[in-house]
Amino acid sequence: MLEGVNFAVAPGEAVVLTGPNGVGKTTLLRTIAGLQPPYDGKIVVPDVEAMTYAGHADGIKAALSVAENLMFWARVHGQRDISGTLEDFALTDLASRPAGQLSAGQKRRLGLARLRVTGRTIWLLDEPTVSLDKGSVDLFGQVVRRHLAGGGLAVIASHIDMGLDVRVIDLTPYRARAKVARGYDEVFL
Amino acid sequence: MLEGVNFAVAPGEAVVLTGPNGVGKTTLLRTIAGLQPPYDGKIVVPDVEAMTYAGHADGIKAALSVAENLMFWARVHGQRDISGTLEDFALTDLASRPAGQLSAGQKRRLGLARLRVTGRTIWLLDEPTVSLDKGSVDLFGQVVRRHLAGGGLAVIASHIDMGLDVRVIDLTPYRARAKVARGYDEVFL
Amino acid sequence: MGSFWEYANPKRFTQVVDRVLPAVSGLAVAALVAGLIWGFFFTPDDYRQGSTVKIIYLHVPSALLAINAWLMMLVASLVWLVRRHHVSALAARAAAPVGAVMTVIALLTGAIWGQPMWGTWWAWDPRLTSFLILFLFYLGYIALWSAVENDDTAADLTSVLCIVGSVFAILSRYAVNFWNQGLHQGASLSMDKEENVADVFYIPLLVCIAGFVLLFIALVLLRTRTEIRARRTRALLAREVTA
Amino acid sequence: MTALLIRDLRLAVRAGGGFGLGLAFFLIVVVLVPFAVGPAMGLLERIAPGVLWIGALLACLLSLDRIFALDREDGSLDLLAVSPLPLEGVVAVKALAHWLTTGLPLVAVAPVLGLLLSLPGKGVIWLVVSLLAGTPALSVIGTFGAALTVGLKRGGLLLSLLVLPLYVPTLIFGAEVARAGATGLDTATPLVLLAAVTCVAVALLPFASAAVLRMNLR
Amino acid sequence: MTALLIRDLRLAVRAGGGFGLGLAFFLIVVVLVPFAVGPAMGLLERIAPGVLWIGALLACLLSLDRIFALDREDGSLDLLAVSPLPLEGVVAVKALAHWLTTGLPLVAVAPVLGLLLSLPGKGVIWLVVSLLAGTPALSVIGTFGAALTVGLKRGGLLLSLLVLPLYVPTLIFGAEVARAGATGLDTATPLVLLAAVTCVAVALLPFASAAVLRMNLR
Amino acid sequence: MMPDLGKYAATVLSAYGGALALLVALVVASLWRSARVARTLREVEERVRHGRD
Ligand code: HEM
Ligand SMILES: Nc1ncnc2c1ncn2[C@@H]1O[C@H](COP(=O)(O)OP(=O)(O)OP(=O)(O)O)[C@@H](O)[C@H]1O
Ligand SMILES: Nc1ncnc2c1ncn2[C@@H]1O[C@H](COP(=O)(O)OP(=O)(O)OP(=O)(O)O)[C@@H](O)[C@H]1O
Ligand SMILES: [Mg+2]
Ligand SMILES: [Mg+2]
Repeated sequence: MLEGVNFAVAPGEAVVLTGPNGVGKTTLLRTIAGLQPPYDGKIVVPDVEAMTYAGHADGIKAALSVAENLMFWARVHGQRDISGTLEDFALTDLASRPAGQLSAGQKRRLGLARLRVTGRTIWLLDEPTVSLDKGSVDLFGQVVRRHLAGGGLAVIASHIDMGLDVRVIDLTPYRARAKVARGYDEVFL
Repeated sequence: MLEGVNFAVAPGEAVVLTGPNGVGKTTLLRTIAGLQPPYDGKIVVPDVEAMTYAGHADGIKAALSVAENLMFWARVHGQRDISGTLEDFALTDLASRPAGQLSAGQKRRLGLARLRVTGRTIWLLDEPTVSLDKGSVDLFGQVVRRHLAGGGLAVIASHIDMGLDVRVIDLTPYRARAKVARGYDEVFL
Repeated sequence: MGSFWEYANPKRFTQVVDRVLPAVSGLAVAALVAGLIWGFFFTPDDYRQGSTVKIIYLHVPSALLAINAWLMMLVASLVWLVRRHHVSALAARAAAPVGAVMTVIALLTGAIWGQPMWGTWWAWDPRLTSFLILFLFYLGYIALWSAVENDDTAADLTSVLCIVGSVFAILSRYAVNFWNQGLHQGASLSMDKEENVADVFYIPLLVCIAGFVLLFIALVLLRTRTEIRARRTRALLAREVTA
Repeated sequence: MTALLIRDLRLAVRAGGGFGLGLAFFLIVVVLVPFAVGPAMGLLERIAPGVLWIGALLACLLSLDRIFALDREDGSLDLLAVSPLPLEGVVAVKALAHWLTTGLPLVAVAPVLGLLLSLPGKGVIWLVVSLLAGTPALSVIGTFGAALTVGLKRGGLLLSLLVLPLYVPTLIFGAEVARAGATGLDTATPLVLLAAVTCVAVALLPFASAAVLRMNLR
Repeated sequence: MTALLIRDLRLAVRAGGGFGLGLAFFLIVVVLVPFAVGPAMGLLERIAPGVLWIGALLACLLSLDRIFALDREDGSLDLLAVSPLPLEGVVAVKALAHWLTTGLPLVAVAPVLGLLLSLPGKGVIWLVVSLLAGTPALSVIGTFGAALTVGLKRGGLLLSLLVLPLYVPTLIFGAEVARAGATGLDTATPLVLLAAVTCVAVALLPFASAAVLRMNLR
Repeated sequence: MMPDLGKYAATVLSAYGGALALLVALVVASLWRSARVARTLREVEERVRHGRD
């Protein structure tokens, strides 16, 4: 984990994490999401159930169609209606295409569309705009803004300016520690 | 394939292809690389052996170290020395780390480093700067410029301005055809 | 009358099929009905096998066709690879399920026949075994056709499979022969008159074989035309999407 | 939960993840055994129940690593872990999907293949019964093994080694039922034991699998 | 070319792609068979050569889909196709790497496992000879199947189905050599035939595989 | 009319029944698919022609 990073995010707010490659953005986001244990320090999340994470891997099945992929995640989170989300992400025309045949940017849009159907309020986004063209970045910016306006909250790691007018935390001064050094090894220190 | 696209690239020159997601940049590059047959039209490459392609997939083996990965591609192309390339892409410190443990941007740098060790003159690059931080983008820009200065040639698909001062071809007006419609089906029409 | 290869044009082929198909299928039905009725109702029982000889009218023609359908596919595959005539690739594709069904019929009738004759449904006799292997080849071939999305790639791949498969099918035949001496009858349609079945069985059998062959031709023509039309539909749709 | 089951079944059917593959493998084993051991009639008959059980077991084993590995690779497993579904449920559904796509088809084709190996009619019935009672255990145990090895470098190898000893009781009782059935001996005792193994496995192992999966995902 | 061979061997050892997995599978088959067919002594002895051959064949079959699939997924195969290496060479090296990581280890452990199945001493020698002569054919044929199905949706299933009938001659002659060796019969004829099959396969199939791979990569 | 098949009646009849059923199924399936494909082709051709004018 990063040393000395310290920040709090309020509802309706977003922060963007930046920093050079390998500084630990992905690691930080995964830790917040509870996908790996913190080396040190504390992460306070009011409601673990309110978080959702979108990382480098999109969780998309090549053999299923776009609609089937999205519908699955919607149903896992107890939703049923995906048509609005498909529209928001300009995927309606592609709905019945197998996800394996999508172009890189289309695949990414599908991965991001998943966020909407989870119905969750805390979004942890790891380089969400990779491979997206400018139009899609704007589209996604709008979705995020609407999400924030609705009381949502987002932590975004990105190298690219997304056109969001939000707090930017530059992680460059902090350094990622090697992952081998995890909490439990403290007893031996 | 795209309809009506027509361009020529001279040695020492680079072109950047842009266009919205799904317009067919990847398809065009793969066709030039000879990885799929052209639907129609002609692709004239003086020397097929002079081309190399770097796409969304990097051809990196998670179980091998950075140096081993690079060394393999170097040897396939008859080179033996990779230390300069490692330096150029700021990978020297990571040389012995298994590629599976790299961060997204580090992995991308490794994928791009492969271009250098092929010793080939025509580079076909599909969104090379995805996941790279600003420093790495500059680093890569320099590598490309040096490549061009040495008589090389590059066709780059990208959504991001790479700071290269080159011709940009916007593919938006052309539309990709569905892949099913290939030349040979004409007998059936 | 131009060259034979003119018929390799899909449109021309379809026109020809439209014209000859009724005649061929009519003949096929006539020969089959005649042969099977003759064989089933008007032939005596064999002194050893009793009424089970009647199975021969189904068993032998289907077994013959099972093998010859594969041979036809092999030729069509070679034609496709060498001259790239779409009709021959599609004809190979159309013939495979017919050949597979013939193989199943031969296996099924053989197994049913085996129960009273040899006291078992199945034995690892060389001929039986090689038929099982042939059936697996058919399955693999059909599965490969349907698994590959691009039609021409599928044609290419299945053609190579057919050729390699033929070599290995022959190897298997010898291997199986070497491995086990069988229970099964030898070839009785051979020139060697001593070994032949009596004429009472022989003539209706020939009629049945003719019927099966005609049926095979009719089915392959019909199914090839279907494949051509399906391809044409896809090509039109694709052009519509992009135009 | 049903969404997950449907997705897994769909994936299995479309992408060939197990369904069919298991079947094909079963068929392969049964067809090849006579070539390997020779055509002697009495011999084949004697080993038929065992061969069929081994075939079923291997067919199961083959598709185990797909239970979690694919979901792990494309990030779905992480997303499922932070989803509202309880992990125990996820694991149970995965095991069920595995059985439906592997175990059940095997049970269905076993009679035909039994015939090929000249298994007598009564033996076929007991073979089906024993497979029906035993294959669920194979799937549940296998899911546990898959959860243990998910994300490991040499997962496939380890998985087979870990699961192998766990499969032994099921195999012994299952093959015993089939063998006793074929030779007309008493099948009640091994069948009860087989059922007991299956019940215990189905009732308890999903919890262990979920616990192990949680450890692996941390 | 050697670079490719070294890389493939390294990957196999590090990532468990075949090496070890094949061995483990072989071991599993051999260990489970006695449980499945029952403990009768004479029986095991008679089927031992066949069981070992089946085990070897299945172990081979198992690791086939890794020959090209992994390289295809991460883009390496495309890059290799546009590299200066001839595709025939790539295919041949892949088959060789597969044999070195699967066939050869099997040959090495076969004697030990033969002992487990109470194969007599002379039988062990012939078993090893037959495996040594036969497993290269298995790898080459398997590479052809893998090249045919690379990039297909249901590759794994199809691969097994396609390769199975192609394996039959090798298996028959191989098992025959081992069986004849164990019972003291003449082994020369089947051994010559086995060697012939292997030679034909090794000499011709790489060209077919490369052709097929080219069609698939187009 | 029916010949006397003796003790093998079941055998012979099941062989004929099974084989003929398979043949009929093959023919029916071929015809059915042929008709369906022909119909869709006609529809598509119709549409393409209308789209043109
Ligand atoms: C599943 C089992 C069987 C299979 C796969 C099978 C397969 C074949 C094949 C491939 C032929 C070759 C035709 C030729 O080469 O001319 C054939 C012919 C024949 N079979 Fe079978 N057979 C089976 C069972 C039986 C049984 C049980 C009988 C009767 C006892 C039988 C009687 C014959 C006869 C009389 C011929 C004609 C031989 C000739 O005229 O060439 N078959 N069968
Ligand atoms: N399993 C691991 N063992 C050791 N080091 C690791 C492991 N995984 C990642 N690292 C290292 O931890 C550092 C942080 O990686 P992380 O993926 O968090 O970077 P990042 O900020 O997301 O970078 P990027 O912008 O390139 O995505 C990197 O230097 C990486 O090489
Ligand atoms: N196998 C396929 N079958 C049908 N359509 C396909 C197939 N593969 C890709 N496509 C479609 O072809 C179009 C062009 O895709 P391509 O990957 O070339 O786009 P791209 O310009 O590279 O986009 P991006 O910027 O998102 O990477 C897309 O609409 C895509 O959905
Ligand atoms: Mg990252
Ligand atoms: Mg692209």
